[in-house]
Amino acid sequence: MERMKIGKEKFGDFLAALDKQLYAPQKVGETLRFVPITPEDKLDLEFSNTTVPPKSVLFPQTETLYRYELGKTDLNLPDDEAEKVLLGVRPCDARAMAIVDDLFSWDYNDPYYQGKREKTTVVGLACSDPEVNCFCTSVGGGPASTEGLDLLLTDLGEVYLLQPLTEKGNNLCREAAEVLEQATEEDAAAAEKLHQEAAGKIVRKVDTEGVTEKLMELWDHSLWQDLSRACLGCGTCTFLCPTCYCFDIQDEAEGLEGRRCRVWDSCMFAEYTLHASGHNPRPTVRERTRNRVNHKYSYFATKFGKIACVGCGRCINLCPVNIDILNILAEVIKEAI
Amino acid sequence: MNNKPKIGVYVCHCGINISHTVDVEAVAEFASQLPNVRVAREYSYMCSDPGQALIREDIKNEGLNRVVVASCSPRMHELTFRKTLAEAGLNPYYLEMANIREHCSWVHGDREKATAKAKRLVAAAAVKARLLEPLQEKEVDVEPASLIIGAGIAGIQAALDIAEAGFKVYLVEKTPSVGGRMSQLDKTFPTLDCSACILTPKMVDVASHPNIELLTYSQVEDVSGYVGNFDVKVRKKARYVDMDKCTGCGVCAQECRLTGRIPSEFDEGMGKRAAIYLPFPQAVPAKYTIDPERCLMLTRGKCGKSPKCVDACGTGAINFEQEDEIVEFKVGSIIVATGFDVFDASRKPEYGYNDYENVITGLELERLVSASGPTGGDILIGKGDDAYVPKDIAFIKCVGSRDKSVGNEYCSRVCCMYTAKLAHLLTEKIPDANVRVYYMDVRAFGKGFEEFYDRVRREGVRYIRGNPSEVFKRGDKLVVKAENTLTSTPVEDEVDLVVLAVGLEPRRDAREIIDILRLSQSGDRFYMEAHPKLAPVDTATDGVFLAGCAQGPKDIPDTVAQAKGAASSALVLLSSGKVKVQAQVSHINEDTCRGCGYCVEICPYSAIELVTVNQFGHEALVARVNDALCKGCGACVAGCFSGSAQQKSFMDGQILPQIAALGVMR
Amino acid sequence: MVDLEKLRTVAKETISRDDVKYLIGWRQGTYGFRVTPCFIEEPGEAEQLIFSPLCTNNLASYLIVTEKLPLPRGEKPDTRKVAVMVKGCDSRAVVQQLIEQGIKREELYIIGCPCEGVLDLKKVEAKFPHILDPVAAQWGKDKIIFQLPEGVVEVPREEVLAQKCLDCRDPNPVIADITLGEEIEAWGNGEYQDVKELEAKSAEERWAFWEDKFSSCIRCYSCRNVCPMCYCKDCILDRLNPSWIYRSTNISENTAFHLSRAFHLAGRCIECGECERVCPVDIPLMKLNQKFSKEVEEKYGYRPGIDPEAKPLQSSYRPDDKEDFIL
Amino acid sequence: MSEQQFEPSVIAFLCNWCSYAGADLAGTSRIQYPTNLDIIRVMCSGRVNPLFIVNALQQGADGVLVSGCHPGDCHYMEGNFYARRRFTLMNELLNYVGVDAKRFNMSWVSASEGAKWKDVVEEVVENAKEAGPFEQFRRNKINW
Amino acid sequence: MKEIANPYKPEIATIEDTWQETYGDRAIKTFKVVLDDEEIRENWSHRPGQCAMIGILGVGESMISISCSPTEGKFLRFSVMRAGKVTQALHELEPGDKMTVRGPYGNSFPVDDWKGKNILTIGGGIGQAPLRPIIEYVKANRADYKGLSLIYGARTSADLCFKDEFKALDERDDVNYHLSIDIEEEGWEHYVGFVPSLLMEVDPSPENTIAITCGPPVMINFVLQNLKELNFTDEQIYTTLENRMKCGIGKCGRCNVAHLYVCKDGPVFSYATLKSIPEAFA
Ligand SMILES: Cc1cc2nc3c(=O)[nH]c(=O)nc-3n(C[C@H](O)[C@H](O)[C@H](O)COP(=O)(O)OP(=O)(O)OC[C@H]3O[C@@H](n4cnc5c(N)ncnc54)[C@H](O)[C@@H]3O)c2cc1C
Ligand SMILES: Cc1cc2nc3c(=O)[nH]c(=O)nc-3n(C[C@H](O)[C@H](O)[C@H](O)COP(=O)(O)OP(=O)(O)OC[C@H]3O[C@@H](n4cnc5c(N)ncnc54)[C@H](O)[C@@H]3O)c2cc1C
Ligand code: SF4
Ligand code: SF4
Ligand code: SF4
Ligand code: SF4
Ligand code: SF4
Ligand code: SF4
Repeated sequence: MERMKIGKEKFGDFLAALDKQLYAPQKVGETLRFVPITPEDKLDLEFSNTTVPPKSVLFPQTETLYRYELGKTDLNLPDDEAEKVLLGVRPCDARAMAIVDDLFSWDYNDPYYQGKREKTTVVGLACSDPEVNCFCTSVGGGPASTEGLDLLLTDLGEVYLLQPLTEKGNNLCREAAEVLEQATEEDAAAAEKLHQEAAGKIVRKVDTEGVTEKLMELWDHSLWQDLSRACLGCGTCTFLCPTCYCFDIQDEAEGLEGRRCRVWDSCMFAEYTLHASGHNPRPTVRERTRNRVNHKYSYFATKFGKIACVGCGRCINLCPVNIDILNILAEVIKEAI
Repeated sequence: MNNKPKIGVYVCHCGINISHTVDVEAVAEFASQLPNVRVAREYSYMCSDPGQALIREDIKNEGLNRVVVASCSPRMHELTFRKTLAEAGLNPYYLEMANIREHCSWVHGDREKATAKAKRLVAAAAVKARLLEPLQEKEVDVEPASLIIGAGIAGIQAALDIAEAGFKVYLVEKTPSVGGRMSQLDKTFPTLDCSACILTPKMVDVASHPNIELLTYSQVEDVSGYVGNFDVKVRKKARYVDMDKCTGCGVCAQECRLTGRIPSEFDEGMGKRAAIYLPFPQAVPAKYTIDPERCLMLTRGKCGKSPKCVDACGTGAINFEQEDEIVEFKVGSIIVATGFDVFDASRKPEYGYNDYENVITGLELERLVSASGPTGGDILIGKGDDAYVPKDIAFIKCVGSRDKSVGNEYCSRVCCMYTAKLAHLLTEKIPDANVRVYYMDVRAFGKGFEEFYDRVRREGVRYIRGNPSEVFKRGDKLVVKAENTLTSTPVEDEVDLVVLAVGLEPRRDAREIIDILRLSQSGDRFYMEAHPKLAPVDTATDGVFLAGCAQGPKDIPDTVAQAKGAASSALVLLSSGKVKVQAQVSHINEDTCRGCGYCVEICPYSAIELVTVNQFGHEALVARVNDALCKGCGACVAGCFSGSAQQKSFMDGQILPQIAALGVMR
Repeated sequence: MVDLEKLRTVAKETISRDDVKYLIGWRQGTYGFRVTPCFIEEPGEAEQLIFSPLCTNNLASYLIVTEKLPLPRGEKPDTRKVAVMVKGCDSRAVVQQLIEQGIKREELYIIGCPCEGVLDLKKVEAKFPHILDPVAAQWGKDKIIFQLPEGVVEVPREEVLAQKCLDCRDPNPVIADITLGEEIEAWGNGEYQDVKELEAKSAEERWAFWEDKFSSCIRCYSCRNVCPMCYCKDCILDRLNPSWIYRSTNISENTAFHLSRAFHLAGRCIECGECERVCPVDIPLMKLNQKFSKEVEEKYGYRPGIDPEAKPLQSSYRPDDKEDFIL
Repeated sequence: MSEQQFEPSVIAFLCNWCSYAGADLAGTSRIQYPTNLDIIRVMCSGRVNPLFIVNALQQGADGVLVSGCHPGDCHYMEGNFYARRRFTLMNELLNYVGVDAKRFNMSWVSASEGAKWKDVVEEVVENAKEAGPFEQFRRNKINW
Repeated sequence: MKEIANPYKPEIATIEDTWQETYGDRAIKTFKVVLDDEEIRENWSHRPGQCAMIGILGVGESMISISCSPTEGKFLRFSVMRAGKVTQALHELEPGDKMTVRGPYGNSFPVDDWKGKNILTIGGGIGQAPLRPIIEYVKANRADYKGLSLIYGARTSADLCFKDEFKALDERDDVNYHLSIDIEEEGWEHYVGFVPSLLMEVDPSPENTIAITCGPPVMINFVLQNLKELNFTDEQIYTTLENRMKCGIGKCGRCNVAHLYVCKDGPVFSYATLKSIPEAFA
């Protein structure tokens, strides 16, 4: 389908025309994350990126696998997912979804993730104001990358340009055809220009060529100890990474009902790999940091052919002790030569 | 070993006491549905023999391994049912009770609601029962000996009682002689017995009793272990006089270069002694001691050409090479009878104690009136030719007692009466004396006290109600400035002697014993008893008892009474030969303990200590509980952030499910 | 102000000592205003060290969180000293750790750095976004002087200083083996303005405030991990048996977590503000911590981490402690 | 809860020696009080972990009570002093985050105060009633 | 949710029998369980070496090796060592109780490729559990394989699992076994010492032999060394790895050794695969 556009003031009408659960970035506490909204809610998409990535919708931090009555054995699976629209997803985070899709669908399908993923239309917003630690362009993305998106919006000032990318995207435009207008060539050109400008603003870079092999070469290198030593083993870098999907499964009771649920977990936690015997194959922050970086840039790449990092920069922005994945990669590249 | 919990629930009707408000059948039926419940029954009297038999049979036949009894308060029958379990071969701590009588049927009228509550209580008991662990009740042997610290009248009395009962006593006295404060007194109120006359025989008894090992001039250095099994280390200080050789003749003291130059402690500094000395004539043991802080030989290494004492001593008892000796022994119980110090009157500078020689304390006056005192019993103030007999004499009471400004809020209990006694003795010794007593209140509470007080007043001693604000010198006289609060008139009383009725304070070195025995102090800084009413001779440390003024001010009869109490408490332990230790004690998971020591600080019984352990090659501090000391309060558990301290039968893992059961059951 | 030359000389001397294992200090981070903790083992590395308003990290945390690998049989642990650079607040952490026996005094060499306040990076980065090249900063009179790529910029200190520093009462280390620089006069007033504002609101308003904050928590436990006072080997928040708090994130578990964390720090939190700084979702944790600071100060005259001889607040009591809420 | 009067659930932690015995005395004296309060017995109020309160609120309590011996009367001498400090702090915290102050109560009830125990129960239950059903962070109120 | 098969949804199974293999803090208990759903029970098939996620509703799940061979019947066996919360709760279960089971998971021993070879198992402690199905499988298809040798050791004789089954082997002449304990015990007729030394004592020939080892990490490391010394090639050596697992289906992330997921690509690995992979023996 062709490119469309809509006046910002009419964006609410666009949303109203969609008979779906809407999710958009809103402030919860002090930070932005994707939460359910109604078409009437005020939308403010003028931000660099959300603190909590949209994975929280497709792969919620806590997700019930099934419920049961305590003491009984009948399992109640959750209801089917409703149709959802994720609004204002940044291209890097959308690419992360495309990456995570591989994981959740290899060999076994993950019904919970897939159930949501399939019912979700991802509406992206081209990034106009990358932050200092954004490096999407180094890992195969860009401020207007479309991978993982169904529809891309570009903010042209007065209007949003809508660029449908998939059938789901087309459907949205169809459903809301009434309120949309055809976009012009000039609009498209203006968007293209904005996209390029944004890409030009990205300052941090890394050369990922051969990094997969280099990482394995440097398995025992002292850089791991040196660069991880300050790590606190907090889960920040992983919990908020859009491509991190580790989880734990736990049973919890609420009143007389019990449920088995999965919750986000992090490979940076010491007890993540701790065996019941007390043995821990990754006993210190050194092994854990190495695993995090290797997983993204080597293991995942070996297994799925893609680097599992989209360059959103969250882990760098939010690490309280300035453990900087780009810095680590730079060291790796330097040492491997 | 995990065994699958199989719970039996027994709901008691208690005649109709429970069943008239609680639908016991419904409760039992409900209980039978609870997880892990194998049988649930109701019965008219669970505590009766047939009721208990029911439980025992089910344990045998149904293979029950946990029991819930829903009946009266566990405070009533927990022990009964524990025994029932034990009789059936089950660990008695696999019992949990639900109190559906005192806490339910007796306090509620609404049958429906009461039944619902009973169900909740049973459910909570059942989830806890599920998680109970078997506990062992341990018994430890008691070493048949006692340590008594302090040989004042309290320590002496307790020692004699215990020794008489046939047990070994180690009586440790810090000073060279037994006797304590009482030996300093002249006569004792209210009967005016001569102190020495009633005390000396006991002192001698103590020294000669075959069961008593007297360790004078000695100090307890360390006590470890726990009730029944204390290991004691005592330092016998060097006297520099061979106890076996010394005959107590005293020529050494006469010859000593420092004779008459050193203030005598016994005479409160008013008399003088030599560097080698006997504290007082009736001292026991009657052996001389060299004061290492004064003796020229010991302080400077030289005493003239040769030490005169050595030259004088016919038996060659003096030995400057003598060294402190450490004695170690084991005891089953300990009595602390370290007594008191008198209030230091210079802390009330307004009374001029430091400034005027004719301002003295009650204890000094005791020495003055004593026939064995520095003046041979004459009331003489001042030295040599200037000495005079005072005529106008004022007592000021409550000096250092009932006085927030010096930190002593308590009443010293003896000053009122010793003032009356001393006033009486003064009027006896100085017939024309004019004695008045400034007081806030007169507390004549003991047997014969009021009568004695009355007698003294009738003898002409004037009691003036008012707390003097100042004592100062005007010409030859001292002026006591006060306000007579009964007449609201200011008074400026000119006198020759002011006697300060100083109060009693904890020994200045009380801390030593606190640290050694891990005792606590009450607000008044005296050693704290386990319970002010019901355990006034016990302490928080099992097997350690208090006697006499160490626990708080008291007179001789009370001191002796408490000493006898402490002795009999100690004897209970010694004669039974065994002590049971708590089973529901605290336990620390050393893998998770972070060694912060919170529990150590918290434990009122000093049952926990930090120990260094090796964790994979690294040293780590962890807490460890001594089961024999822990009383099972659980205060440490709630104070442990890491959840490492857990009290058996009251573990977090057992209480949280109880909370859930009660919360969820609505 | 601490002279860099002196700092590095002292550091070199320290690390050259036979009885010192390594030194924990700060160095310039990988970009912009960032600073990172560093572990100096060779005298040569001391050149990296800095001390500036950017040095927010409380390095005392590393004294206790450092993971110890099992030692091979027979090998003795290295018990040489760890040298650590501390600001005023950080030094209180050291004192409190000493009180709680988390560390041994003889295994420490404390380099005190009197501090005129560190920056709130969130404020600074909002003011000067998009800066990649390393920026240095230093203290001026009532202002902070930045060496930005485009030149030197001065900013009034209130605009960029961390909130905890604006109220700081302990700019000088309370414990140190050596102190760099002159003592600084304290400016904080201990009025707990923030807490009082919230207290003045109604219960409903207070809950609305916290509900919003707590519900945004992602339970990453950064706040716990960074805290110099959180050093249980096995935190009850992670424990499954018994399970105090479930791992799922919702207002129930999140609130329980926050109340537990705050409670466990009552009378122990030394107000370094690290927990709040590291929180990726900006939960105002100091408002909870300060509430306790205020209460323990008002009720018990207690300030943690000041007196190494003091007994911990929660393992002591006074018979006349206030009890006005008790029935 | 529409028509029916709200019946709050109150969980109480009582020390064995004073308050539990006081509650026993209320029983032996047949003093009547509401059924809403359920007792968990511990040996000493010093055993009660303040986090139990948080947990009780999570698990379904509308109100909580901790009761021990009067200061100075603790069977274990000091336990209630620690409890007092801990709960003073926990009480402050709960209030501060906006939990109705009426939900958390603490009392000193001695073994001879059966009548006081009744008053305490009535007051605590009344408090919980006034505060209403606890929903702020109750576990089974969570929905997803 | 019904459309896609839900690999997280367990089956309910009933415990038919239990044995206490060993006692003490880290007791081992064996469960024989039968799936409740008849259709699933009939269609269930696992291969030697696979695992299943077993659990208790309200408590949690644990990954446990299936310790029986499919040739033994339509039931499953699990030998569980008591360690954490879930295994502790499992130990409380008795015949008649329910548990949840999902799986089977992971790869398996390539029993087809091994036909015509000598099979040697080297186990330590609870490590015998994953080896038992291969032993049973070979016993059931005895003609397909040549020699069958078992080496097994534990700390003390009381810590040995499947004792009765070893005894029963005395009856057969087509299986030989060697037991060891670490410390001398009265009445013990077998070897005293560690499993790797017993291996050297037994001195098996690498000729046409597959060696499969499982046990604690230290033991495995020494066994590997010794097998090399005995001239076993990397391809002849197999081991099973145990890492923490939560999902069992290659999603939750924690069981990885480098790019391999132990739950999917393992737990059975040939040493040829593992030796190039860092962290495999961490
Ligand atoms: C001026 C005055 C007049 C009094 N008049 C009367 C009276 O008339 N009638 C009356 O009933 N009461 C009177 N009393 C009170 C009476 O003195 C006490 O009740 C009595 O002395 C208490 O005896 P005690 O054994 O507890 O303590 P103490 O007599 O103090 O004996 C304690 C003993 O322990 C020793 N000791 C202390 N610390 C240690 C240690 N660490 N190790 C070893 N030994 C140690 C001391 O040296 C001392 O020998 C009077 C008190 C005063 C001050
Ligand atoms: C109004 C008041 C308030 C008080 N308040 C306090 C206080 O707050 N704190 C405090 O510490 N003390 C207080 N006391 C003092 C306290 O009551 C006594 O110290 C205590 O009760 C004494 O206990 P007892 O066992 O010696 O005597 P009692 O309590 O009198 O017990 C003696 C028992 O012996 C029985 N008996 C008597 N003669 C015989 C006989 N011939 N044969 C068999 N049995 C017999 C009696 O019936 C009685 O049961 C108070 C006293 C009063 C009057
Ligand atoms: S690793 Fe860091 S930069 Fe890469 S996607 Fe994750 S959070 Fe973003
Ligand atoms: S790298 Fe940083 S964010 Fe990640 S765990 Fe370590 S300290 Fe936390
Ligand atoms: S309070 Fe807890 S963590 Fe601290 S020493 Fe005691 S048991 Fe260990
Ligand atoms: S339970 Fe009480 S007595 Fe026992 S160790 Fe803990 S604090 Fe001490
Ligand atoms: S750091 Fe923030 S988000 Fe993470 S657990 Fe703490 S409060 Fe929650
Ligand atoms: S709670 Fe926060 S402010 Fe307090 S000591 Fe810990 S990290 Fe610092």
